[in-house]
Amino acid sequence: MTIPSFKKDMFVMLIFSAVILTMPMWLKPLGAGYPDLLQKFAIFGIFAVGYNILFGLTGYLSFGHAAFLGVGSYTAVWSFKLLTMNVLPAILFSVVLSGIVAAIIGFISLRRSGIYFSILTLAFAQMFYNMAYSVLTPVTNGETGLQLARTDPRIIDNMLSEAGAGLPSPGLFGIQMSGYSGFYFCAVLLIIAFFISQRIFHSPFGMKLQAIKSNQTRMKYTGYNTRPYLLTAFVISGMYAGLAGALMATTDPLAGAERMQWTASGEVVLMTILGGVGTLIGPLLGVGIIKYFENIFSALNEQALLAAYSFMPDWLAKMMVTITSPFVGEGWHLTLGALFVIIVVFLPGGIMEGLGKIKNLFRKRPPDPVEKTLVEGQIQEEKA
Amino acid sequence: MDAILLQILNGLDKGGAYALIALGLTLVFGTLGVVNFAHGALFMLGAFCSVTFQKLLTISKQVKDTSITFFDAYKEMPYLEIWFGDYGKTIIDWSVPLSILFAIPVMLLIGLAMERGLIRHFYKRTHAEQILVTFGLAIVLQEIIKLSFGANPIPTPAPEIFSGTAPIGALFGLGESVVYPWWRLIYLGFAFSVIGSVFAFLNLTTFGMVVRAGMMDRETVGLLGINVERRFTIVFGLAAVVTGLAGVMYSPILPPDYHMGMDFLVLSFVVVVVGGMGSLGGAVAAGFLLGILQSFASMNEIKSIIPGIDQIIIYLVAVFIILVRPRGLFGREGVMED
Amino acid sequence: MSDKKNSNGWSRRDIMKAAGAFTAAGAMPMFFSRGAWADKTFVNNPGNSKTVKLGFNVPQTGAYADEGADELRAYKLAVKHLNGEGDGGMMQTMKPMHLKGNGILGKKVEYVTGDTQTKSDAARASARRMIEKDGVLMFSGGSSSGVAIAQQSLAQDMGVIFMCGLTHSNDTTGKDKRRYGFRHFFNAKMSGLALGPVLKKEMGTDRRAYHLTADYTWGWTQEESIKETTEGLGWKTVKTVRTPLGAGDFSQYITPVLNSGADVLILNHYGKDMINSLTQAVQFGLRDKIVNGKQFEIIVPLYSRLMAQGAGKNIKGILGTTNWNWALKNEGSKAFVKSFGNEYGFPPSQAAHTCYVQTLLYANACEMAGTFYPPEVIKQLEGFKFDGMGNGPTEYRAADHQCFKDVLVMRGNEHPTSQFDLLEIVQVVPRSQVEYPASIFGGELGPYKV
Amino acid sequence: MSNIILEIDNVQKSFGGLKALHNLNLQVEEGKVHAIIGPNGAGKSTMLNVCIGRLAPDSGVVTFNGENVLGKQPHEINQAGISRVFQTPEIFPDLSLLQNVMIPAFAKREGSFRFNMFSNLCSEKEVMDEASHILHDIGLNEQEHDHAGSLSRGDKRRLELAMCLIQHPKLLLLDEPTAGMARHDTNRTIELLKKIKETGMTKVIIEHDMHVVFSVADHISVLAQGTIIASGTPDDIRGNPKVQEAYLGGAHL
Repeated sequence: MTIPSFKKDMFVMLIFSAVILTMPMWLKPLGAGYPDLLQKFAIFGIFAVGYNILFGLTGYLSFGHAAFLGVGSYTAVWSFKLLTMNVLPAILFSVVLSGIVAAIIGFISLRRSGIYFSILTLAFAQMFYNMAYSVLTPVTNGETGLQLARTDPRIIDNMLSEAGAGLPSPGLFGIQMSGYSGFYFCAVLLIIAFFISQRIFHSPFGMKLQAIKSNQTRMKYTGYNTRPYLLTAFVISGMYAGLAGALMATTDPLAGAERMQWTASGEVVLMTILGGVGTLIGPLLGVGIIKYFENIFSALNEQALLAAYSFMPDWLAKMMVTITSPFVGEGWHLTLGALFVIIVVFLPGGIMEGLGKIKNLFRKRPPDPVEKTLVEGQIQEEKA
Repeated sequence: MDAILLQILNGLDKGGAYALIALGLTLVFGTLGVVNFAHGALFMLGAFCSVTFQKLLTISKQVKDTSITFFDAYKEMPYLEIWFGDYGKTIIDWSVPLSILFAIPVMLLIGLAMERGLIRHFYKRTHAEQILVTFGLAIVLQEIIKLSFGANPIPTPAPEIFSGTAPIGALFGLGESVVYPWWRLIYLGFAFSVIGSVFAFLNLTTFGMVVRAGMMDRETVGLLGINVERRFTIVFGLAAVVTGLAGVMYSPILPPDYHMGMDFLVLSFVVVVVGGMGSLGGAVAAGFLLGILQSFASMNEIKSIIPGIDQIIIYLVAVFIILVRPRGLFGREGVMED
Repeated sequence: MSDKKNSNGWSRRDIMKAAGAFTAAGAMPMFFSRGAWADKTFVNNPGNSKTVKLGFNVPQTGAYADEGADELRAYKLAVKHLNGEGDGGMMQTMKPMHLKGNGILGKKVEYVTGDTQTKSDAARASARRMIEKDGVLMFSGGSSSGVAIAQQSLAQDMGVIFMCGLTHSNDTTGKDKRRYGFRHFFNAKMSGLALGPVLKKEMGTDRRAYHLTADYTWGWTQEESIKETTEGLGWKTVKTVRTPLGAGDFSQYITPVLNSGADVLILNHYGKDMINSLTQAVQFGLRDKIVNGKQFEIIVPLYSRLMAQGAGKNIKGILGTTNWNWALKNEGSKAFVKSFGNEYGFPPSQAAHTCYVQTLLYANACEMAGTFYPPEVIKQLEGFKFDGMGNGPTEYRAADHQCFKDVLVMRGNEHPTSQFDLLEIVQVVPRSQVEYPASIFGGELGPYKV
Repeated sequence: MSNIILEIDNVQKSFGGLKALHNLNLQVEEGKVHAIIGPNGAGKSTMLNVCIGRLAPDSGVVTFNGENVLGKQPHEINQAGISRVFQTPEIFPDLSLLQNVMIPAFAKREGSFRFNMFSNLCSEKEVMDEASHILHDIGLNEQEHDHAGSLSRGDKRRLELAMCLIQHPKLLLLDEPTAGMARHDTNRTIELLKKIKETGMTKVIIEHDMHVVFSVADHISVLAQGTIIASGTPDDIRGNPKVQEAYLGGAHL
């Protein structure tokens, strides 16, 4: 549990940025190197990194963060509809508005802790979802989702120029937000988001949040007013979610209510736990696994399996297809569920902690106390 | 007036279902300290006990429809009917109530297997990991059901004599129009009796007393030299049976499908938390309270004042109660508060 | 520059767009550069490739998974037939028919699949994977209107044709219609128009109707359409009540019906909601009631076989409409049912039918256009008149991309002869009775070239 | 007579029917070590809980440094200068020893809330040095990067003491600092307490171990049934027959 130096942090950032920005290359062989999924990786990465600031540092398990994602998306689309197709105002409004909503929900929900807090956040998110789906249809366009229309006012754009024949699409001073340019835009924001998260983790503020998670009673009798700390963390993670929501609307200008359903909140919880709660990189690994399953595994069909087994003799290939096909395509949920169980059974603490423990196993002898300290220090550093 | 009476009945009926589902969840919460996201799956498995039993009873001789050649169109004739005539027919008709006998051992086995095989290794792990493993388990279970039974709901009708309505209004001298389905009344009675038996079991038997003591203070009970582990296993089995039976009896009202567990999962958590962590009575009270409020909120008179209130009433009430009473209705301090 | 998609997944169009974007940089909004290239370049042009890919995006998880599975079966069958394998199915009966059984325009047809999860986001993500990664020329499928509309607008954005699967909302070819989206399935308006004469005959003109409506756009459009029809017959509408999606237990919405004085209950629900609400309405004894001296009736305007299976015996005697049914005796239907039945051992559902037909129609339009260039293909589909696809003479109306054809009014079968014989055809309502002017719903298709 | 730093005036507290504190009056002089002894259930911990804002008394006043502390939040009371060592160690088990002491150091420097999320912990040299230093003082500096949760019970208590000491509180409340400790650990703790005594910090210490009490206390009060029955120097108390009667049961000390 050494505190990483600023220099080391910068080194990690450099590696991280390189890995993220080269994703289109190294994800290609895995079949995941296409713009939409890359964008989703980056966007949900931001969502999970932000969620981890709340859950990972303070231990407060929110089951309602999808609400902020939804608020961010709707705000962004409304900004496109009313003002301009430029993404900057959309993102700005989304982050601010979701921050405000998070402040309100957080202020109320943080009056309770533990499962009572979880259920309060869940209840708020479900109310948002149910209202957006039905009664608030004039604002959200209900089931269909809020879409752009050619006839939208777009005040700023229309002041500058005449409307074109087709639907406009969001852009950043002429850079398209679909395709790879959209991915790089999201990736840059992910890197910034990750940087901020790293700063928070290694700041006194972050340490105090961890202390709240570890022993909130002690925090209070040590002279800290814990509520503002928790609320700050809640609002920051809500703003991250708002940013992610805005980016979803930016890369694909449609905002649907189901983004706010409890399953969507649950997804980010699972991503974070799967990768490793409270580790910096872990949530991103969780995002990678779940989104990969959802998009690539679900698309494997018998045809694709046959192609994959083409090196085998025919009868064996057919047998393998029969054996494996319940686990891919429409069976992707089954595989994902089994994966959750396996990971949590064999890698306690999520992938990151599991990796550290596996590494420990390969040490030849049990480490003596001084060495143990060093090893643990290392693991912590790796976590960080 | 009649409308209000009917909504009270609806609310009680719903409340009975909510309370039954929440009862098992709060037992597991309270004694084992496990956040069980696979609880909804137990409800679903219970409902599918009723489906499986019905399928077993209706194993049929297939009489092919010869007019169609390019696929297997046939009329089914259950062997029970062929062999036992009207008696066979009656047995099939009664498949849902009869499947209780089938569901009790099956759900008990499932519960014991789940606890022994997986859950018990997670007592000392963090809530986060409990959520992940039980959620994963829930997905696996529901996908297995989907592979075996498909995704479409499967009708499991109540016995013919209960398929109609009870003329409650005529019986109690109220309006003629006050009628209520027999099966729903039976469900309500069933819910009451199961809840009653669980309470009696916990309050009147030594086993139950140890369990209740365990809910208060697990470590102390462990120190008394009582084999807590084995009792935990049995408690989980009991919770599985109670939840499964709730599913069995609900299957004529809601034709079972593989996803129904997830639909009830969030609701059961809300009910348990509104009732207060670690309180069985709280879960039951919250179940009925939410059921009745939901029914009233759905009345046209109320919906016309606050549109959409019926969609959010449960959550609204949950927020209100948790804010007014920090630990739900009857929760104890320190349970699941960190 | 070749038109072929280069290796890292950039289509030429993307590159040109990006390049155009950079040159047109500055504060100028993006839509200036849209449609700026007049030549016939388009997304995922197969060029000299020997194969073409189609994308089948169906619900594989969630409530409509079984329907999705049936759609997928139909798509696979259609691909088989297009490639000249199997017995050819409706390719034997379709008129006019330009398909040659050698793929599309001589290119062998391949397909990719995806899971919509019946969620707009997931469906669009899956569709974008098909377009961006797999390079599909057309995608199709779905079991919900919200999802169909979401995919249709994506199709317009990306310039790839979307052939809708099962979607019944008026909005799909009404206010949310798109140039790149086509719907073969019928809609709520047509259900209403088709039900009208049958309701008049069966239930008379003096009825009082109570609506329970799923509280989202599809439910609303159906409620509106049915109400219009029934009020046109002289029926009174007692009340329309919105129920939350996935309510599960509908008892609190059903009990008020008992005392409302209504003698008809109309369930504007689909899928699980409809199975539950119908099952429970029957449990509350509504079918046995006599109100206003008339037998109480329940109507389910949109039927499907899976719903009939889920509701079991409660479906008996209940009226509704479908797009198609396997029991139809016309040549096209017989050929399709035979082909599908031989392949899978059971008859196709209406979802399977519409998906199969959509695939064939797209392929046929490409053959007619002689190119895969979407604007040309779209022009062939618009106003295309055809027959022998199971619904009698049919037309893809150019103004809103809605197919007009006969609609079936069905009734839950009292005495089924087999496990598939759940619904019986009451009447085949001719196309002329279900037509309506395209202008009533508004909306605009948008440009051919994007 | 020097300043009275803590004054408990006529405080009452009952739980249900049970009177935990009954007309409790206590004065603690600045710079002194004031020990509270008394049988189990006498209300000693309840008294401390009232002082730090964990419990609200039914009536009475608690004045610290001339200010009423009742109705204040725990963190405000701490910021005013009261730190407490709990009976069961309240530390941050998931953090390193160093971080455990850095947290209270930050509280002292920055107050109850500071949004300093962009400064790096490594750049907080001053706090780190101070924390290292105090860990050295209590002999835990070698484990400063270990998780605090892995410490022995005795070490945890000493760590908690260090966490309080780094805040330089005006008043330190110690709730049975040696309970459940081995003799060896107890002696180390006594040494530590004596060392602190030299700094002139005011302390209130609850203790059962008379050996500890008589080694460190300047003043002893005896609490029984929620009220003070005797108060005075160690010698006074040792000779007070009332105390021997009520509490010590006649045993010779």
